[in-house]
Amino acid sequence: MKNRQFGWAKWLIIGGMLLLVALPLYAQEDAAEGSSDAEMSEEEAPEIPFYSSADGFNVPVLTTWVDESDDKTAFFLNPDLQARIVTTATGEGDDPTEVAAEALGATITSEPIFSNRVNTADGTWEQRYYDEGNSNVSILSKIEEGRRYVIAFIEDDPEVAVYMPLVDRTWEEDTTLPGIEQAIESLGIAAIDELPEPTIETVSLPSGDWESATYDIDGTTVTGYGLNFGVTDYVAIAIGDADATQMVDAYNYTLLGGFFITSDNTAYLYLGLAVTAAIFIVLLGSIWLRWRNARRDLSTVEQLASD
Amino acid sequence: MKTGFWQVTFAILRKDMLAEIRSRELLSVMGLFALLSVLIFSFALEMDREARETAISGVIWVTVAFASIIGLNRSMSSEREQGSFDALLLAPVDRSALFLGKFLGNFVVVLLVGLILLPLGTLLYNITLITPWVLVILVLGIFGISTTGTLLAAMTAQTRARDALLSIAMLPIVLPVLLASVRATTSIISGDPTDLWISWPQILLVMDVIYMVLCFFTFGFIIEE
Amino acid sequence: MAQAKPKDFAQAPTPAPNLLRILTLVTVIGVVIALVFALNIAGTDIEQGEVQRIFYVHMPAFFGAFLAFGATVLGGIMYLWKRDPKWDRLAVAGVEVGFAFAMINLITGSIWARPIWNTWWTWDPRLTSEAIMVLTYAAYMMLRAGIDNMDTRRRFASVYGILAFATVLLTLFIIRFREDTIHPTVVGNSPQNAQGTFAASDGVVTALMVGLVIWGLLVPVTLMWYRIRLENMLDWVNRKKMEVLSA
Amino acid sequence: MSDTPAVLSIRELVKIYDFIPVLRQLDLDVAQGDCVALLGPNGSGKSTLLRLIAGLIKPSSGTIEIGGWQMPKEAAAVRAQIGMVSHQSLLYGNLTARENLVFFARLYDVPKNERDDRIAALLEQVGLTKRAESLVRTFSRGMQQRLSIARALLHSPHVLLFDEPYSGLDQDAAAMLDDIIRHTHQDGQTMMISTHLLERAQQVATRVMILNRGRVVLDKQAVAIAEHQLASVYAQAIADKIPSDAPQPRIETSVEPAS
Repeated sequence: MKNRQFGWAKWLIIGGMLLLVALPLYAQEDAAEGSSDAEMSEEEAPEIPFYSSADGFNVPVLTTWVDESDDKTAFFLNPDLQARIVTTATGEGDDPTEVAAEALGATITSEPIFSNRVNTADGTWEQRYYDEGNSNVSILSKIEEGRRYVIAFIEDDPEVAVYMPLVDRTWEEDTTLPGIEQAIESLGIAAIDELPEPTIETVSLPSGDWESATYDIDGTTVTGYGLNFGVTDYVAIAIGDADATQMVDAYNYTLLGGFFITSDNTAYLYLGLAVTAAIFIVLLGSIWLRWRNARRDLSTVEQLASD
Repeated sequence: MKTGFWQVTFAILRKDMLAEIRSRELLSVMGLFALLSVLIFSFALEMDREARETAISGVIWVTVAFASIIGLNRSMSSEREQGSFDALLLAPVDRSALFLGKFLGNFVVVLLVGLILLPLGTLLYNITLITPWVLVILVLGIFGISTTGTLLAAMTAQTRARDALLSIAMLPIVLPVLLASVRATTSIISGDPTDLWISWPQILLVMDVIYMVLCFFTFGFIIEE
Repeated sequence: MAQAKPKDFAQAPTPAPNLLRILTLVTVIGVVIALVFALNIAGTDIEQGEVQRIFYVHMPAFFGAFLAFGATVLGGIMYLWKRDPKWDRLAVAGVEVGFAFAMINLITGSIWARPIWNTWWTWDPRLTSEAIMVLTYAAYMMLRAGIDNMDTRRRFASVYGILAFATVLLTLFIIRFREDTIHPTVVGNSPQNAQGTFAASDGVVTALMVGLVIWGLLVPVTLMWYRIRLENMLDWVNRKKMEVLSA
Repeated sequence: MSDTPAVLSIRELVKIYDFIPVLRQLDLDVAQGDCVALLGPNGSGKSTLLRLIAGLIKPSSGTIEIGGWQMPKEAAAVRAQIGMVSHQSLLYGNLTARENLVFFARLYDVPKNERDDRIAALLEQVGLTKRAESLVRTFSRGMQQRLSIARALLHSPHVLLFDEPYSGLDQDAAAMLDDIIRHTHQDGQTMMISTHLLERAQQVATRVMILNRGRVVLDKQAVAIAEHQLASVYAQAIADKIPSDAPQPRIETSVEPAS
């Protein structure tokens, strides 16, 4: 009667353990089912093609623009809009304006109409804006790990002038209007208290839902675009009648859609592989050592036995 | 021929309780340890109310875990001392009944220590710990600790470095129970809505059942020679 | 001198069987293939850079550990049932090999975390539970070492090996218990706060699958086989010693 | 040997500890009412044999049959037939003598209505009636050992086993223990006593068995050995070489491949 009882006990243990081992599978299926619809649609979104520079930064490829990048500099141009966007890296001490001018193939001689530093989620950016007559230039740069990374935008259309500043978010409300107005004042277009009532709309672009405010300043149409991004507002100011949404989107896509710097961490990869190898060597070595010692013991014992 | 399962279980429980009432050996040592532990924690962690609220459940459960290790070591070695465990094995009884009897004894004693801890914590940390749900968690958590604890104490009592080995062997294995208990207690005393923490007692219940089944059936393998 | 071989005696060591030789060769080739897939064929992760390739070892290593610790559970149950020491040899091989894989998993994870999370170690629930898992199996080995009687040692180790699997399951499930983990999930969705998640594109999936088969299956099985042979050898030597002593 | 049917019979018993055979192919029959003295040097397997019979350890192979029940198949039933007194008291120091006995009576399922009478009778038999309500930890070794006998007799076992019962006892206590053992035996109790003390063995035993290296090297009725010869018989028995034609343990070889 003792035996019979242990018989079913064993089966119960084995059944229980099998159930336990099956649990991870169940749990993972459950996790897959549990994903909400929002996440599912996010997963189905087309993958972003990336330009990856030898200098360690990555930017999304602007698929509707002409890609003339080389292995160090990302370069996209749009002949219809007469606009170019460039991203490059250089030495820490280099002047961002010179670097941007060279990369863009433009000459920048004037003093910047506006420049400052902005703290964003991914570090401190220095921004400069130039008005070279027909050409209007926006340059962002930041220093990280001993290199200066520069993102520059130039627009050569004589009909319009487009600048893309970042504005520190100092107000509480959700609206981006204060940022747009601040940018208009900073760029020297008009003082905030002189601005007329704007027409406000919402524009959906791939880089996000932007708020747009259109002002009529002394007969000139000035359109401001704003996107709330936590500590910073992304702003674009277009002076003139042309539709600037495409440029706004392309430039900010570069910034928001993932300009980021991946430093060279190959050393860590090798370290990891070395540790893995070391652990295997220790295991194998200890097995081999114990085996050898056992062999030795065995021959000693056998000798003793035969004596 | 075999003596009835429950008769054996309760005979052992009764014997252990009687011996404990006589000597108060376990309760005094564990109770004193619990008191010291709570005091030391409250001195060591000088905390404001909010910090106390998050720390108290950890303090309580760590104390319960270590107190139970002390108690389990004691309870098993008292069985070994006079060879009386052999006397249990000599009897025509189910091995699992022995386990259940020893387990119930340990469970009751550790639960008593836990019940002492609650008013103590309430007093020293100025947080109300005596609520029905905290009691439920206390019972469930100590149940889980006692099952594996009884099994592992029976095991380590037969090894060389018994006392040290019990804590090393037991703590990682009861960790899931401790984790769930701490989380549940923290949630309950900070007054979260029921649906935020109700899954913890459920998880505890499932773990208790799994541990109980495993320990119940493997105990026979631990004590035979 | 020799008594007939009773049931719990070891077998005389034999030269490695051909199957083991073939398996070893396959494993070595497999490791090379896995490395080629991980280092050359899979694309560089755009966000994490080269260090992401460590993942092709890191994650399969957990599966290797899972397999090995699973073998310990199986060995434990079968030993308690059949009382044939060969099952206990499987269990002890599982613990040692699984321990090595768990260490690899833990350390490569830590090395990956240094550039990605900017820290070698954080008290994240999953990391903590994995560390506890490793400690549990260290306790298993200490428990084994603490018992002199072979039969008792095997029985206790079997029971403990079964119980210790609870920590493996905890490590697997911790994300469901504690949603504040920053550890990314590969199967299923990462928690909102996971850091260092990456998109699994084609090359990544292939390299991962290759890695899983080789690091998670082939390497642990081969290593365990060698470890089982060693344990058998040790038992055999022990037996011979005892025979000489008691002759 | 006696003509009465064997109450305990052991066939081809083998016990191997860590590759060391402690008992090699042991056969043994003990008749009802026998008192077997089990002698032998340390490590000869006396203690192992008793623990095997008591079911505390499992045999590597072979069978033990007591009162028609087989070990290890019907272990629980066999255990119910056995009482054991060891060199340890197997009692709880924090309980009184009576409480100890009540606890073990419950374990052995002694019927409730007989329990108190049996306990009273046994306490009387071992001379501890007066100390029934004292804690066992206050008892002397001798008293503990006597209470131990009472504990072992609680369930009227078929066979009573003594494993080195005299160890740690002074002369008086040992003599007292001897008295109890002799009286118990005279009441018809079958028993086996393992001991180092040859004179005491000869005084109580009806049969003398000497074990050496896991084998029975001598098995005689006590009356067949003259009063003062036991010591020399013992010395000769354990000095003798193991006969070369002694049966070898025969156990199946496990068939699993080596790796």
